[in-house]
Amino acid sequence: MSLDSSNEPAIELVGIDKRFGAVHANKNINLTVAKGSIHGIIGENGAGKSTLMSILYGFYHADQGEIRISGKPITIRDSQAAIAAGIGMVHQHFMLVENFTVLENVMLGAEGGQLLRKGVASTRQELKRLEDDYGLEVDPDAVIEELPVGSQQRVEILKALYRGAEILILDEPTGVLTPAEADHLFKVLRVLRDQGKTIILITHKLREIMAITDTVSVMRRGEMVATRKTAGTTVEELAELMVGRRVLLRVEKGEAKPGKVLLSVTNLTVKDSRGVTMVDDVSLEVRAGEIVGIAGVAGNGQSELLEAIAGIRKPASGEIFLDGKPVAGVGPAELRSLGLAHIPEDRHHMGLVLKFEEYENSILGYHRDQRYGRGALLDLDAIRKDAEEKIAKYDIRPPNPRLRTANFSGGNQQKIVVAREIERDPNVLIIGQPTRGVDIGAIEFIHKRIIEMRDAGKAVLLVSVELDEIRSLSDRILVMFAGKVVGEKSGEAGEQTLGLMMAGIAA
Amino acid sequence: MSTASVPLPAWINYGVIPLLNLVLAFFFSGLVVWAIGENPFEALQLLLIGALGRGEGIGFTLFYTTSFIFTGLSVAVAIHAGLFNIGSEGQAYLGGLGAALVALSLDHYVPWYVTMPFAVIGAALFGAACAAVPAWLQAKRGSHIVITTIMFNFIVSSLMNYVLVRVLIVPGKMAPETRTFLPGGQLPKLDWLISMFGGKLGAAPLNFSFLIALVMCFLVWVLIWRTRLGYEMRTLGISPSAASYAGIPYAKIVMITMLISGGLAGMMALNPVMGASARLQIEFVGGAGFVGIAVSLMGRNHPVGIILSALLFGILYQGGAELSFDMPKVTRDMIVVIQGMVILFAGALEYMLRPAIVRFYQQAVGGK
Amino acid sequence: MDYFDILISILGSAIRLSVPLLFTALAGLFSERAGIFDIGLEGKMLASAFASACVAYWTGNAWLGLLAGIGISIVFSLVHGFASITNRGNQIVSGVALNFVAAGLTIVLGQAWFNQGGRTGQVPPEGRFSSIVLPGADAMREVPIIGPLYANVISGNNILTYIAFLMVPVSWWVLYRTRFGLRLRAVGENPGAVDTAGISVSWLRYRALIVAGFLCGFSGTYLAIAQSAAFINNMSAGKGYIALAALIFAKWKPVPVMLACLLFGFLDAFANFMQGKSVPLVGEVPVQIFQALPYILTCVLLAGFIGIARPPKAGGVPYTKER
Amino acid sequence: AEVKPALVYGTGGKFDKSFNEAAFAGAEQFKKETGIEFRDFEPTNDTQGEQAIRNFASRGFNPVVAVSFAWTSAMEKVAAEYPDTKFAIVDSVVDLPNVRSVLYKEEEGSYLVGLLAGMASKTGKVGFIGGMDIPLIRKFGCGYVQGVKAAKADAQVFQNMTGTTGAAWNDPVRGGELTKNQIDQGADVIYAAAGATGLGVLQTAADNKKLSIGVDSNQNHLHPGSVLTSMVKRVDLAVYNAFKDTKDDKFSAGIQALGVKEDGVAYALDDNNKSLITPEMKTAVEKAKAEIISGAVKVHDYMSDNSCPN
Ligand SMILES: Nc1ncnc2c1ncn2[C@@H]1O[C@H](COP(=O)(O)OP(=O)(O)OP(=O)(O)O)[C@@H](O)[C@H]1O
Ligand SMILES: Nc1ncnc2c1ncn2[C@@H]1O[C@H](COP(=O)(O)OP(=O)(O)OP(=O)(O)O)[C@@H](O)[C@H]1O
Ligand SMILES: [Mg+2]
Ligand SMILES: [Mg+2]
Repeated sequence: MSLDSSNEPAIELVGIDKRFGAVHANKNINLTVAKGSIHGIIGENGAGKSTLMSILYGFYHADQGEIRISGKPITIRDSQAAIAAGIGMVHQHFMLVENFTVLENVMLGAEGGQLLRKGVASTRQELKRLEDDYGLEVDPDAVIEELPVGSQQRVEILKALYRGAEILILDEPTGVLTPAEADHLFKVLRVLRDQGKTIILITHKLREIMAITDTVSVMRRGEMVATRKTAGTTVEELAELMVGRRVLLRVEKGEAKPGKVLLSVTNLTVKDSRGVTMVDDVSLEVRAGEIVGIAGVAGNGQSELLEAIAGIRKPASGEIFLDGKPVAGVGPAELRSLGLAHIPEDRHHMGLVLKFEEYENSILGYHRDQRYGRGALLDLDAIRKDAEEKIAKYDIRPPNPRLRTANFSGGNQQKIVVAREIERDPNVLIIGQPTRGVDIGAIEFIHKRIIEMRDAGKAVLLVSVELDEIRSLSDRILVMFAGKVVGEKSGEAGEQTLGLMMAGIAA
Repeated sequence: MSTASVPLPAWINYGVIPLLNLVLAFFFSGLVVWAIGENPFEALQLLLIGALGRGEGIGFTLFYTTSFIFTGLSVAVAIHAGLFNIGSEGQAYLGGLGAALVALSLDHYVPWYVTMPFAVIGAALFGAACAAVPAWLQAKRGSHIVITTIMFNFIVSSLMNYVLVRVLIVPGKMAPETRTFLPGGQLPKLDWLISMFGGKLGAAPLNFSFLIALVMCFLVWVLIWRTRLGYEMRTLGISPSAASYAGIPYAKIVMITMLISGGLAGMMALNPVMGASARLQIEFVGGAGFVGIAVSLMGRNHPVGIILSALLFGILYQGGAELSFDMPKVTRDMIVVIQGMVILFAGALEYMLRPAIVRFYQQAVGGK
Repeated sequence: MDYFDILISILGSAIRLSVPLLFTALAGLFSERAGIFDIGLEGKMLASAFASACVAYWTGNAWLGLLAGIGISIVFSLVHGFASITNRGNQIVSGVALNFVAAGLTIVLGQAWFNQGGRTGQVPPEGRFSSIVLPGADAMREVPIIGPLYANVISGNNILTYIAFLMVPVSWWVLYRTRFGLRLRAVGENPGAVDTAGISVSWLRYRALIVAGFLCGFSGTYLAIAQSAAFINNMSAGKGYIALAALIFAKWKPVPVMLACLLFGFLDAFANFMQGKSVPLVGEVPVQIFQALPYILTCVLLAGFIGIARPPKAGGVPYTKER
Repeated sequence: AEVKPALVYGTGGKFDKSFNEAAFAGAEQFKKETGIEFRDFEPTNDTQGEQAIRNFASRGFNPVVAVSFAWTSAMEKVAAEYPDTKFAIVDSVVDLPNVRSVLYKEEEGSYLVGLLAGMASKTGKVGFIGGMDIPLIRKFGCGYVQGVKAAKADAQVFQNMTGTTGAAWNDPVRGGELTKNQIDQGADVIYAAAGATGLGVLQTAADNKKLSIGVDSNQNHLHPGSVLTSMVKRVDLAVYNAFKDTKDDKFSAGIQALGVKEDGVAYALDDNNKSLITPEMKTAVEKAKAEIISGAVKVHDYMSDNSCPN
């Protein structure tokens, strides 16, 4: 109904352009969103979706371009102006003060006077009303850091509604949600839409787009490449628009020939710095010549599991065996010498030192290796030669080992990490999010390398929040939920089954 | 558009920008001189003549430079590992005790060149010992090293006070200081160095420790950019998370770095204690540890930069002393003001001019 | 003199010695709660001591002196803000720089203006905050226990002392009961949340620094024209750092800040008292041990042996939106 | 002979109302009498003395006078480098043929003011606050105690030192706190021998309506009615004599010890404290003065054996 009921535009973006230093994040973007509709924006990591929405919300300033709300051009100098114009945004990374209560977070910036007392009472009332209207239930006196992410997101939505948002932007809201929580969110969004609010939903999950949006726009590499009515398009078309060419949905790979157990984990428990149990009594095995994938919604303990196996985090209890040797509590340096390689989830913070030159990063973690120097000294010539060889083999561009790593694009940065870890010829390879923020060409390349490792008889443990990636690479799939392994399926398992398991519903 | 990530060539990053920051620091310092009713240009002239005009002046300048190289290196080594060591002052002070104990026990028996290596070790050990506790607190307990090193400056000051006032003082003497070392506990003056350039060292205390300082610069350069340890330090300094991924042990590197940093600071004591006054005096460091912060920031934490900026501060210190003599209204504390301005403009405000320079540069090269 | 009199005497001294710490630590509370580390408290204290002494000396008016002390302290705060907020410089480096500027400038100007080795002239009695005898202090004196406590500890301080202790509940109220306080605490934890709520992070932090400068101005003024009658070289003598330590010890909360400052003040007073006296069994304790005690204690506190303190999360990190 | 006199102060600053100001007064008097200009230098920290002394010597100044024991080692070095220049140092001994070392018998002056303190005290408790804890200051304290006891044998004397570094000369806040401490313990006359720190002592005594005793210069005028007297140490004489003797070719090296007899130390009596010193006190102190000169009273010199008999 919404689609036909109003063709009047709520938002028009005209010629928006934005650079971050060398990165051209938004290139001359035009976008129109109809009032009372749910508009989806999809695009790969780094396509510029968040940037565009942050400009609309006054968080960033466009270098060029115009914004019109309900047909009227306005200048959005800061978020205050955006809020005044009826725009609310739920950010990809929550903007909550963690040691504040829900109430304080909702009030912040809309306190209703110099003193808090009056505002507190009226906010409490208003929260109650919003809860009744939309079923957005949270305890106003709960402290944010003690709430589950789902509830935290609800607080973000409440914040926007409390400020009277008519236009609501949600930036990848489901990344941290289980399918059930996502369903609940979508229900709320539909209610909002039916009350005449306009919603922009950013995601790169095509399924969600098909399920809830009225119209959808696709971004690629900073450009707005297409806008479609959701009813009139298909998943295949959107995928192709998104990456700019036909997408291979499955990776070619042969039968696995599992050999002996190279990595095994028994009853592993890991706690975070606050003492919260993140990995709860997990046991698993990875054999030579197989890829074991770990599926799960982000934040269910996969990262901590990987870090514990890689020796970065000390487990609270349990044992880890590398080729039969107990290694729990052993540091990363020794693990590497025992034949474990680790491609970390976050290349910017872990895998690379962005300020280093490329060749310096090509030895990160292996800098104590005999090949790279004698005694206490490093042999820079040897290191650079080695780096050049990897650059050639992995087609890293530009092929310059003296270039600062920050100046490589995301895909090439990931290749630097992959080359470093795979070229060491490890027995066990553990990988987190191998293709996050990487373009499709590099994805295929990296996937091929991973399969080659398996075929060469290595044990591979893979963590990814992209279910498609897990399904196309893994020989076996373990599903993690709330720190526990809740089930195991073969690589052929259906999306439906896995999704339910990820929500902790079925096993 | 943000300009922070636009790359600039090295000669701008390491040449033009520090120079402009320095000019700003001097401009504001000049304002102060002007405000108290003196001519800043005349003051600058007096300062330069005082520092570089005669062989003796140069000798004093290089004497101060020597101290600042040590403390500058000390601060720089720590910064490379991401640690801000404000404790060089106290480390140098305690280092003096190490050097003095060696000199006092050996000067009767052996010539200076036998004493020297032991004194270097003694000074470094004591300096390192002073850095060890803050380092341990940072490494194991996460206590902020900036605060703990400041605290240790005070603690060391009390300790040295006790040692000098109650233990090492020469009975019957007023001043809390040790006896004068015999020649076996003194470092020789570098007359030959100045006379090579046709000057006369005179009474200037430029001494052998200047050469030790230069050697240390080279060793620090090797350490930071040519050794595995240096690689680990730099990794930790830029990205602690990458360091933990790479298996670089945080606590160990923090400890080692701070011990090296403290050791370098401690060696600074050789210069005044064994090179100049031939005795351990109360408060002999006289702020050189703090100057090290400015020297390191100004010199972009690189040994070559540190030599240059230590020379700059050497000129300031010597020239400042002469200046305060000829222009009594400009006391030597003016140097502290300049030092503060340099830290402010070269350190805290280092990015202030960058956007303008980026724009200027892009126009100049006809960039986008 | 019996033990009770000694205690009264030491307590009185502790109050006097903790006042500058209290003002400074509360100043630090505001800036650090807003996410700006302020190692420059020491310098601010020194600069304001100098300014207040100069103005009080010239005008013979203590309140004008206070105004000048506050003014200069705010100027220093603004420079700190310009470096660390506007230009996103390193907050610690900026603070260290300002400490040097203050240390040097006060002596250079003092020497140029007064020729007394960096000291200012002796401020006349009208230019000082003298002690106030509270009503009934003399009458109360004879009452056991409470009498001397009231007459010698509570009464007989100067107005700034009472203001200092009044500032504790006021700070608490501002932080926890006003909009400004809510926003200030938020910006120290997550500036992004404040920014997206449509509040300017920079202006909020600047205001926090101005409040810090305001409070710190009192501490310098207290040193120069309440506790003594002139500015003296380096008169802050590390009190800014001790205040910082008290702030950490107090886990960035107003009332504990007061208690921590009183503790450090007490240590100092106790050290003064113990000087030259011998302790049974030990003999005369070297005064240096007492001098070092606050610093040693600070290290012990920082080591977390008395509970780990969680600093404001965004503290020390300049807020950057665009990399 | 031709003189080009120079003067290096201690770190308290030229107008410290005390020690340095006295030195300055001596130089001024020389200038007034002879019309000869002098140069002076105010080091603001301990490291500057040596360079200042050397600078003067190397620029042909003669004589060079440095007041303060802090310049002892500096003088030892520089005087050896410039054997033809005449030097004088106050409060310390430098054993070189071209250096005159001027010492004062502070114990004698302190004895006199101690006597007055003892007589003026109503509580029978008096205080002493020293600057840096060095033998020189103990010497003040020792003579003072002896004087107090001469007036009231059962009097109690509280003694405190401000600190153990040069900063102790410049810490009126601590000086004030220590004074308050002593007042709380019952002291009603407090003698400050602590340079600029003493300003805090005198201030606090005045604030609390107690008596104080100044040092070095005549400080009676600082808080009229509150400063009982001052132990005047005639540093001006040392400076004046060094300048004058050089001019008259009468400069002699070696140690000069100035006591009550030489008028090197004295108690101060002027309009500001006239009302505080009763005729009785005046008689007693003048008598003591005569006895010291005659040798009938011996005041113990702490530095002779590094100990104090009482
Ligand atoms: N604050 C910033 N400073 C500098 N560069 C930025 C900033 N924010 C984003 N970028 C860059 O701009 C480009 C677009 O980023 P943006 O966050 O808009 O992508 P996105 O489409 O939201 O990706 P994702 O799906 O990963 O959230 C990327 O190359 C990114 O690195
Ligand atoms: N932080 C940075 N600092 C400097 N230059 C950068 C930075 N990030 C990216 N660049 C430059 O901007 C260009 C675009 O970067 P971006 O990460 O958006 O690439 P991309 O188009 O996503 O490529 P890929 O598909 O390989 O990830 C890169 O080629 C790189 O040179
Ligand atoms: Mg995004
Ligand atoms: Mg990319």
